Amino acid sequence: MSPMVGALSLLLVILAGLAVLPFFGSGYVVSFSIQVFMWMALAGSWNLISGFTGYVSFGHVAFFGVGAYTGALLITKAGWHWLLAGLAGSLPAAALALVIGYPCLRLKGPYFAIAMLGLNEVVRALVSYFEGFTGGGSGVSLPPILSIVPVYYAMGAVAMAVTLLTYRIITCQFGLRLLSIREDEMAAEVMGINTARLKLYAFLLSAVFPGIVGGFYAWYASHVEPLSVFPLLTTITMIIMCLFGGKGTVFGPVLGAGLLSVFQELVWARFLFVHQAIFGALIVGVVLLMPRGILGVLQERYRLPRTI
Amino acid sequence: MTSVQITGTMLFQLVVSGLLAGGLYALVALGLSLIFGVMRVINIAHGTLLMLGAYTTYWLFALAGMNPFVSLVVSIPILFVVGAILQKLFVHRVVNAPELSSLLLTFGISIFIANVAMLAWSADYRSVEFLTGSFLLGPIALSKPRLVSFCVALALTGLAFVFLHRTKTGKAIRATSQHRDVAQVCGINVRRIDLITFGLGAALAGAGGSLVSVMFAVYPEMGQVYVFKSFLVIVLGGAGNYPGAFFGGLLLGLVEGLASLFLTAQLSEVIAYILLVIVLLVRPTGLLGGRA
Amino acid sequence: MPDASILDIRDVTKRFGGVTAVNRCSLALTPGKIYGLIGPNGSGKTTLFNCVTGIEPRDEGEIRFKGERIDGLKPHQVARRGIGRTFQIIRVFPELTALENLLVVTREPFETARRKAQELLKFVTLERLQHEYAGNLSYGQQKLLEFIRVLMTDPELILLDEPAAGVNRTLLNELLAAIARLRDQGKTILIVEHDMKVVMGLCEAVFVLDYGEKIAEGPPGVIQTDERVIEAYFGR
Amino acid sequence: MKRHWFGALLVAAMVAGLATSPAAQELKVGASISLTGTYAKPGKYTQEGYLLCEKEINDKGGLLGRKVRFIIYDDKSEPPTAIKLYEKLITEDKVELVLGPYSSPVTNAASTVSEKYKKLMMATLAATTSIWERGFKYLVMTISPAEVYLEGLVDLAVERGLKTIAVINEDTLFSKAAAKGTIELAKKKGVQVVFHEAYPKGTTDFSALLIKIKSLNPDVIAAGSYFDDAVATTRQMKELDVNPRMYGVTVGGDLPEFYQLLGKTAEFVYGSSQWEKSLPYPGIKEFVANYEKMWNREPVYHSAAAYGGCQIYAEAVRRANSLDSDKLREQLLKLKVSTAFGDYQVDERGFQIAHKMVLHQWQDGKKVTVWPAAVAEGKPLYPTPPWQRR
Repeated sequence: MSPMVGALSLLLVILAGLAVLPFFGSGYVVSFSIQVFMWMALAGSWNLISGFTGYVSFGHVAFFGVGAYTGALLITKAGWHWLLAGLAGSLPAAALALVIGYPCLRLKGPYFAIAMLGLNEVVRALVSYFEGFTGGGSGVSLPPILSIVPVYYAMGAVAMAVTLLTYRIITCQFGLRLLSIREDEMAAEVMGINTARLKLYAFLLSAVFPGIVGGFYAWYASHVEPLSVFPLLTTITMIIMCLFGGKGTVFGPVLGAGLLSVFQELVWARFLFVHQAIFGALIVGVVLLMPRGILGVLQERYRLPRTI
Repeated sequence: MTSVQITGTMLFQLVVSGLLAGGLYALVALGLSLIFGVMRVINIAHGTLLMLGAYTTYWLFALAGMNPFVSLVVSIPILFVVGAILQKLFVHRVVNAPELSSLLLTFGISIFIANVAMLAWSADYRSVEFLTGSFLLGPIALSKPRLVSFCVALALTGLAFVFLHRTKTGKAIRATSQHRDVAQVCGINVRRIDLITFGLGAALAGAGGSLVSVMFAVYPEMGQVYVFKSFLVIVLGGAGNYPGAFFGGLLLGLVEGLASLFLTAQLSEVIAYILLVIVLLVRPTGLLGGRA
Repeated sequence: MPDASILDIRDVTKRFGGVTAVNRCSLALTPGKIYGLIGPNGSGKTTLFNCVTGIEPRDEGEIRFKGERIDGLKPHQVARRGIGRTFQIIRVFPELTALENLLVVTREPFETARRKAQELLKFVTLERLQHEYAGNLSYGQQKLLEFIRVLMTDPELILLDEPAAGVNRTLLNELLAAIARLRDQGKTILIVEHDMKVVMGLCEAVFVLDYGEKIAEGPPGVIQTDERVIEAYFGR
Repeated sequence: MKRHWFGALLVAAMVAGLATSPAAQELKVGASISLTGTYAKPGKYTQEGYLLCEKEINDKGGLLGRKVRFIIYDDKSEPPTAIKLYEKLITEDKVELVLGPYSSPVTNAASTVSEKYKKLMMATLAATTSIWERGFKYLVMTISPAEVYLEGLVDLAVERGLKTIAVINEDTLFSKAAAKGTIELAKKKGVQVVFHEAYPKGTTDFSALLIKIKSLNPDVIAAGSYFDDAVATTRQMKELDVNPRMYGVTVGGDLPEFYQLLGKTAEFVYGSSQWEKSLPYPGIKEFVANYEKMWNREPVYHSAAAYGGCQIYAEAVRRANSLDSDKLREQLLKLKVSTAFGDYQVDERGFQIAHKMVLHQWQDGKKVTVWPAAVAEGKPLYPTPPWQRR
């Protein structure tokens, strides 16, 4: 019981620290933290579908982008409060997940990954095309944001929600069943597990949060445009963060997002021109040397429960 | 927004330029298809290899004044070696791993190479001003660089087929792609075949790059669009169906051309995607049949 | 007596491209018995299993389970009606623990399921390894785990695809005893097996497939002397 | 492995800490510029303009008696990165003045940060009107708006009695505004717009677009472009034998690289520019000479705009004798000057109303200013001969 208590109190201390951070940190620190929370939520969401079921969503940023546009349009055209508009970003993201997940989750392996990759490109093209509604390539400008502190808490709450949900899932049979799909879908199906439905549920859950994060991001960035909210690199970044921390674990995405964000911030500040190349090398390194991620390795070596 | 009357001439002109583009897609996609067929690896770095081929041609042209089509004899072997090295160092470790590993690994390789290229050669757009202008056939303009590239692409694709069907190594590659385990049991050195296949795939991408360089700008991220297109071609033609890749390429060029004529360039991508999903769902073995 | 059959396969055909893997195959199983399904390699035994469990939808014919049509159902729907199966190649969930491998498949409340899972683990003497990842277990242990995973859902009909392959003598005897006990509990079992001793010792009736067609059926003793069967196995 | 990681992080953090520790006397000026990514090329010219400005201010004894130091980061041509960087510049580096980044999209994003912290941003390279329609108080514009980039092309077309125009543009903030402005100008002057279509950023194959245009055979083709697409459209017009009587592009046609890449194909192409080194602006000769000395190459308009905007900002600081944003704004709104970059005056929104565009044409490998008449170096070569006869 004692290590459990220790871990819990550590967690509480960290949470308390984060809760008061905006009162001490500079605008830059708060802004940086918002982006770290954003990555935690995104990496955690990706984990829900891909870490658990093994279906690689290579276009997850589509949900983020759709959420961002929803938020932006609700704020500018309908005059909604940003918090509500951000939360509303989850709805079209879920709708998109339903429409695309229903047919595409039947595709296996690389075909699903490529279909998702294409999805992102298509959503971006459509957003650009329906110019009257979305502003096309010039995007949507929002009123300037006066304080980013509320966004800090909102984004933090989403990151926490994703993590708690992941914990909840992993400790119930739903989570085990998702894992069984990853391990051997056919065997799971033959054992009476309705894999199609479970995959769709997981996909929906994993789309909802990027939608919300996107909505908040729109408010935070004060501007959305197709190129800035649908980049493939965002998907890759969330994947690599999740992988680095440990896919299929609770705190893997959190750890991965935190460490890599700090790392990127430092590298990018110091080594201006090589940081992208370093990122590429990092991806190769993670895939080849530690595909299980930090927590995955610890889990295996020290037989830690899946709930770390 | 557009109020263009579509005429027969335009239609014909677009069909022609669609097919010209398609020939190149076919060549590039064949490389991806070989790698995918043999190793089940989607090589996201395929476009980057194409870029390296394009730069090879560019530099030979800019520094030594070499004819870009002649430079194929340099870019093909160079890219073969690059491909083989990548296979030897990295890719072979993920051949039997879940697809996430190979997707990410090749993506990582791709941004690494592209950014090193950017450091070395800057992000500037460069071009090989070799053949410019067009042959005029009445109202139809046949772009010189595209026409010649198309013919060369066709010839190279043909050569690749001859290699696959007539040589021992080529046959071994086809056998491995049809049944990896059986091929192994039959005494084929699968590791060696992987190496050759990746080299060959990279060489085809490089050749594609050399040909692209006479038509479009050369820059470090030029290859990105070709990865998705190539995959689309594979799906249309059927995975593991190499002649399918050829017809898939032509088909994609045609569909893109027509979509951008009747709709807009932006929507042609959407049409291509819808086509992809439908084919995957309705005929997962590709329009021309292949291995599921 | 089709009504009394628990599984009734009628004229089932399955083709792959130009190859007919199962050809107008019919067989009926009476509840509470152990059946064998034998035939040379590639004779369509596993394909037939796949058709029954919905993995590969049959092209023609009918499959009834307890009188109800099950052809056309998805695998999980077939499973939920009470058909469990194992695979020729082991398909445990390697990164789930032994215990989780069992818990994942039931639809019972957690505590009941847990108790049942632990009983089953004890039944095959794997309780010590319940928190070990299934992928880390030995081949034989995985085989046992896969076997008891089928039992977690209490199926009435169990299809076993080569349960004895690669299992050592001691383990095999335990396994055979367990299968016999299941029969005594009223379950119906259909076994694909190459080990003739197993088939002969355990099965009450045997079906023989060759090139996708059923060429013989009957008690093991009779089958062993059937000319067509001998021909199928030893060439014609 | 893990220990190395943390060690590396720690060292990096310390280095970062040292590098940004404040030097008391310096007046810090911050900006992010696209040094990598799509806008890298014009971004580089922008940076060079800023650094020349920094050097000259310091050579003349600095500002308000203090040396100035420019802190410039790379925003990778990404608006979100620019947001983070301006946040860092203002709250961590504690810069006292901010200069704008390169391009409209990035400025659009970055200006929300300066507005939030009430730091006056001198936006040197943003030309899109809509940025000044957001009601920001602390944002001042240096260059002419996108909408008038091709005014010269339309003007010359009208002079020659041309009747039809086709407009294409990259689907991004600036290019769209440029196309929209061109269309409105054309309509106002009685030129019929027969075609308008946007293409996504990153397009390399313009066949379909050009084939459609070819079938309409317009007198004029106007492209709201950046550099890469301008080069590609020009090449492909030749390949598809599209022969308008006049053809002009917004950005790209003015860079020396345009001719370097295209050679003779670039002949007769019109390009618009915010600035040319031949223009009769005060101090322009010195600027060009100093720039060439410092960077070993000719300045282009991006360099001049960055330099000019920076000089105007410095002038406002001197006149206000303060770094207070409200006082600076007051000065900048009433300032009316001409620098090496040309005329400067803004309205109450901070929107540029005095600066003038020019149009040039590539003639025999030289960029010849052909519009407006008052500053023209030569006459436009007209009409453009068909490709087959060049």
